Amino acid sequence: MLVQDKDGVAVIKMDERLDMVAAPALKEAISELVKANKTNVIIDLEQTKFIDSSGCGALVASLRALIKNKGDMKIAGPSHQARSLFELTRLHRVFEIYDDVETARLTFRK
Amino acid sequence: MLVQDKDGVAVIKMDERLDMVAAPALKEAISELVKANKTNVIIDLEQTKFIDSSGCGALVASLRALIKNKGDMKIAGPSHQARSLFELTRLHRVFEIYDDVETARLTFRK
Amino acid sequence: MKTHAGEEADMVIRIESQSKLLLLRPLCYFVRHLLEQLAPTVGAEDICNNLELAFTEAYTNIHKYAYGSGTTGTVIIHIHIRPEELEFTFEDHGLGYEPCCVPPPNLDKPAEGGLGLWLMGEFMDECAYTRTPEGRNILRLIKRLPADADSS
Amino acid sequence: MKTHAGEEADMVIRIESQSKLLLLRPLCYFVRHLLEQLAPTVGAEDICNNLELAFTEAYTNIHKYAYGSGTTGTVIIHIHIRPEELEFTFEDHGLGYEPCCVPPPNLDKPAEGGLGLWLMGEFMDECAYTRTPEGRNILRLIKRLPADADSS
Ligand SMILES: Nc1ncnc2c1ncn2[C@@H]1O[C@H](COP(=O)(O)OP(=O)(O)O)[C@@H](O)[C@H]1O
Ligand SMILES: Nc1ncnc2c1ncn2[C@@H]1O[C@H](COP(=O)(O)OP(=O)(O)O)[C@@H](O)[C@H]1O
Repeated sequence: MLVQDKDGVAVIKMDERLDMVAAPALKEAISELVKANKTNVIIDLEQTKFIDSSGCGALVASLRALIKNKGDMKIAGPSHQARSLFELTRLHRVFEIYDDVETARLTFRK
Repeated sequence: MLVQDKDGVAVIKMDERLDMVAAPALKEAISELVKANKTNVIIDLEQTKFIDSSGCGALVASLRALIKNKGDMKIAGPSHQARSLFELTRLHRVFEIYDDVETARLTFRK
Repeated sequence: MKTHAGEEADMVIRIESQSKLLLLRPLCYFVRHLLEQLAPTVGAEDICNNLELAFTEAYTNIHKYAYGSGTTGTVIIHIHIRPEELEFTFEDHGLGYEPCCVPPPNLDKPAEGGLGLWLMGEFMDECAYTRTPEGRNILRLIKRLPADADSS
Repeated sequence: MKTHAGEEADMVIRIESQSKLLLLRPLCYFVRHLLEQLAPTVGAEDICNNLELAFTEAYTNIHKYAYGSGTTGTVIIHIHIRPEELEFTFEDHGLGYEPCCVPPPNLDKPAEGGLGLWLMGEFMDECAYTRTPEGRNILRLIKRLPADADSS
């Protein structure tokens, strides 16, 4: 996982799997960003081949924490597997999903 | 594995692992090329992260078959793991090794 | 059933260990690559993804719940590969629970948890949980495979 | 020894199956990702590569030779993770052999085979083969790990 700040938007680049191993680090990163008052966040899933219910849970928790702190969360570049899972669990209606980080970033500029 | 013919040189692109699962397919491809009298061959290892003794054995067998039929074999783009193994087994003195397929191809043109 | 490697694929693999988080990814990669080797019979990428997900959810739950939070214990996994179906069984000697009493998730109210059991049910053809009199908890997950086209 | 995931890593994993080629890659990926999870203690990428290679050679040999060409049988693998060392054991009930009678390869005359046992010896700190009176063949491969720097 890698957190980068660019023009006031934080981009969290996730690794190959967003599972119970990765979920705590994501939640921790979000709470650090909230503390630092950087609550506009892009979750970059371009490298992430696999996501499970622990990953979905961490994303829901992240979105909540950011919205509560007047920020927002966008998801960029989910794999076919991730998109299917978001659709099955109807999380695609909760998450804002973009094809890549650049497109997601533009939506924060508006 | 993927075999392509380009300007009279056959390029065999190997998959992620060159092990006992992949070795028979390599040997088979070489014997097909020998039959078709296409004996100038590049083994493209750019995608190959892991090679073991079965892989080394298949490469030695391939080189032999090609030389016997007035051709030659060059290896392109081996990983760090592959290079270390070639050095330990001294196969780096037997194989002609190049950084990438293009460089290997040029040596056939001479 | 003939596999990629040309071997008869009626077989069983038994894995026994501690229910540690450390093993989640190694086990899932094992299953993923096993499915890849079986791919001609297991079928499309989607089916492999779904099987991997069901496996992940089952192991994650045993890690999280079987022996109480923060404690791990023995887990025994069987993977049965049969011509017509794939079966995962997970056995622990922990607390046990009543899966039928776990309500399905309300998908209109996204929550941070509660999807695991439901996803296993979505992706597998059969999910059966039994607690034996000796206190073994056994979760069986079965996926029926498409009829073998190239049994040549 | 603390692992990546913060769990005590003194543990053993037991895998039992048929010595099929089909399992070579799934098993190797299991080991690779286990080593990755242990990486803070197992150490550099090179060590992981070498351990994976030794494991691959041992399994490949059992597949090829233990039950005679073209035949497979039971293989039992133990992976012991201890603070100071990693141990792989491979057990089969096949023909058995005399590793000491296998000559080392002549590296000046590249051949198509004969590297497997030698590579295991190069990459592991200990390789011990025993045939028990009941006809079990056990190959033990041990790699000692660098002393744990962050036992905090
Ligand atoms: N292996 C298990 N052992 C004991 N309890 C379990 C086990 N698996 C699931 N449970 C119980 O079932 C509930 C629902 O599990 P699940 O659907 O996976 O969602 P979550 O884990 O997010 O709560 C868990 O909260 C737990 O109480
Ligand atoms: N598990 C085993 N069971 C029986 N014989 C074995 C086993 N492993 C190795 N051998 C014998 O030892 C020889 C050397 O093995 P190895 O060094 O791996 O090279 P290769 O497999 O290329 O011959 C083999 O040819 C085989 O005769």
